[in-house]
Amino acid sequence: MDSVAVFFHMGGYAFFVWTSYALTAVLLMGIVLWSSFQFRKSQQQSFKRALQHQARRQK
Amino acid sequence: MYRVAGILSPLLAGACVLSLLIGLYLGLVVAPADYEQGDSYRIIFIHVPAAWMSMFVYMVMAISSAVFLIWRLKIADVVAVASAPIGAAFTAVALLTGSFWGKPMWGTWWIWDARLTSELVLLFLYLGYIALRGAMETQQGAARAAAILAVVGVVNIPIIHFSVEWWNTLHQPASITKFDKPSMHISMLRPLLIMVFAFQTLYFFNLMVRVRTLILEREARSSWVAALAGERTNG
Amino acid sequence: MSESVELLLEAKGITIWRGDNLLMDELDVQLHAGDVLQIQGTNGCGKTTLLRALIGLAEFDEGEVFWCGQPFARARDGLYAELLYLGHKPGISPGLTPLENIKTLCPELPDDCRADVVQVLDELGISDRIDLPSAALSAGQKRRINLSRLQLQQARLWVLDEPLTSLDAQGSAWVREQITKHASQGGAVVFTTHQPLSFDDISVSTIELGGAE
Amino acid sequence: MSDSSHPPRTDISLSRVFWRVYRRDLTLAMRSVGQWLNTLFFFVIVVSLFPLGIGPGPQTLATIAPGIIWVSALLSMMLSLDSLFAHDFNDGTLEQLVISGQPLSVIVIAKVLAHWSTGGLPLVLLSPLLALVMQMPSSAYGVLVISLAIGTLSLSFIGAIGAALIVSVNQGGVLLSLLVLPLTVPVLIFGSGAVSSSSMGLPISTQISVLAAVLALAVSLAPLAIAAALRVGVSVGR
Repeated sequence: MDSVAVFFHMGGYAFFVWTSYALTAVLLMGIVLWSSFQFRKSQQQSFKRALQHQARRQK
Repeated sequence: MYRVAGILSPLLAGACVLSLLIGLYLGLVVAPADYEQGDSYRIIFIHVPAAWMSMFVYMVMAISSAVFLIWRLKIADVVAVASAPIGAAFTAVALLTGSFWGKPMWGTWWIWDARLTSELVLLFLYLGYIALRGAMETQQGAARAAAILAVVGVVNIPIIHFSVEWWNTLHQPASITKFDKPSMHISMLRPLLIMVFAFQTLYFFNLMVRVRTLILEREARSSWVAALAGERTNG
Repeated sequence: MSESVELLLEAKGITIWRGDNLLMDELDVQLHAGDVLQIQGTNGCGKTTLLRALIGLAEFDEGEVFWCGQPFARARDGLYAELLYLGHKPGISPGLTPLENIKTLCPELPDDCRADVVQVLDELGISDRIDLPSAALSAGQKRRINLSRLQLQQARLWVLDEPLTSLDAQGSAWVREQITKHASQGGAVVFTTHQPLSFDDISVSTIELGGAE
Repeated sequence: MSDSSHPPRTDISLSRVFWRVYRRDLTLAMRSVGQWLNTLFFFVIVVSLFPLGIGPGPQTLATIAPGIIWVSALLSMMLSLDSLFAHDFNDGTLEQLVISGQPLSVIVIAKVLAHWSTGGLPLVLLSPLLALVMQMPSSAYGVLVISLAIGTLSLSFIGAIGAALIVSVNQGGVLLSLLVLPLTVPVLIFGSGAVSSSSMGLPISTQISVLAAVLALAVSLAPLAIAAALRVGVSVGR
């Protein structure tokens, strides 16, 4: 059990190691999620524009 | 190209998650503590890959910008635009982890070390690229102007790095560059390489997603997007 | 001259979008030596954009431009060496006198070209202002100084953006005379206009651009 | 190909193209004297702010003087670079120069040198006075002038790339600094490095030679990038 505590303790540097890992995770996950969110949003938009445009083209 | 990106991205995502888990496990649990820096050196497993990736992504941007300028390949510009924010994120990560690593070792959050300073200048280059992109409204013009900036930037990176290194040795003649990797025992090196691979797959996965977004936006008028839209809505 | 008249400027399949509306779709343009072509259309229909696109001063989504059979990317300097473009922006910097402006705009004029410039400006009725700073000039006067280049420069291809606007009868007549003379000497002219113009002794082909939807 | 009555403009000597554009820009600058005098005043004011901010102690001033003078020179040049292409772009002269058929890089070099003659050279000539104000040892004045001369010239070329890139962007001034300042880091490091070493009596040959190398690189590569950027800017502008 205590090995888990030792693991998290990181030889006294717990704060630095874990915060830097947390920050990295936040930043990298952030960019990934933001990109996929943007992808979802723009997909609908582009599809809508494409259909709209197609309709206008056939008119 | 849109389809290729579509097929590739789940594969890349899987590879990235897998390698991240292995890398983190090896790096944090298996690798022994460093005799001198104790466990704080474990930050290296994200600092070095991030710093390396920030440089790698700028190279990709510069090369694809050059290809776009010379052969006018629209897809090359899409890759450059898609990579910029990811590169900037990696640079920010490198800077943050660098300062968090510096705190326990030298007692200050920011030290004007050669590696960190070059990383900071690289961040400004990224921000300049993104700002120029944003400032120019028409699409073709922004593409070529930003591509020129990326190429000019990449020519300057070695010069900036050389001058920062020289400047660093001038003002702190005694110390070696603090960020030289400590003599890496194999058990430390393996996780580091795995983490670099993990960051690579993360970059390419994210790149594929952003490339698909941009392709859709730019080709919205063409018929194949409408066909795709037709499938998707009633499919 | 060879039997078949030499093809100077050619554009194939020019497609230009402005936002979501289509300004022109797969438009072809051909300009031979001696041709006069007018691009006619209402405001905002993209005639200036088309004009500028023909000489690389505006982007277009699809299509390609050729000069003397060569694609634009290779023939650009050759085209520019034989081009005279008069756009909306007159190219007159306020800090300089008309003479200095003309010497900047016409690199082929020697430094001591004052006499020729005065003579041409005289025909346009603004030779008295030759040494006064251009800041004091009205828009019409600036246009006249720009138009003086029609006679001062020997460019084979003339690209003119609404050459006759804000010109009085005498100025318009002068411009028409220049265009007619230029075409008869084997030069080519393409210009934009609101309402179609007719020239007495030369044939003018017309491209009509639909109004922006 | 082209008949005799319309000879193409290809036989014009490069020196005439160069001198005509250079003299034109110089007369324009001379006529609006305020323009480059402002840059000079800005340079003097910024330098003299530092003793007020940091304190008049001659020792501290002398050590920071090279960096202060160099950074102020850099910022003053950024100030004047914004209008390098802007006026010509707005009144249409720039697009006429781009399509004049004459080699654009020659025109660009002439314009950058004209900008340097009014935006950079005055700073160099005035710098000894500011060095005096900043209590710098007189032994370093010579090196200051040389390094500034070489440095400001390369800054003109590097900065002109940024000015050309933002030519079609309205209020591009701030963006110009963001684009250009990272690229000026080497010039700043070796420029102020040379001056501070000479004021300490150390050899300065490495710094000056690197400055000269950066200048050679800038003079040869920057015009290509500037010409390409202007062609983009002209075809984008309304």
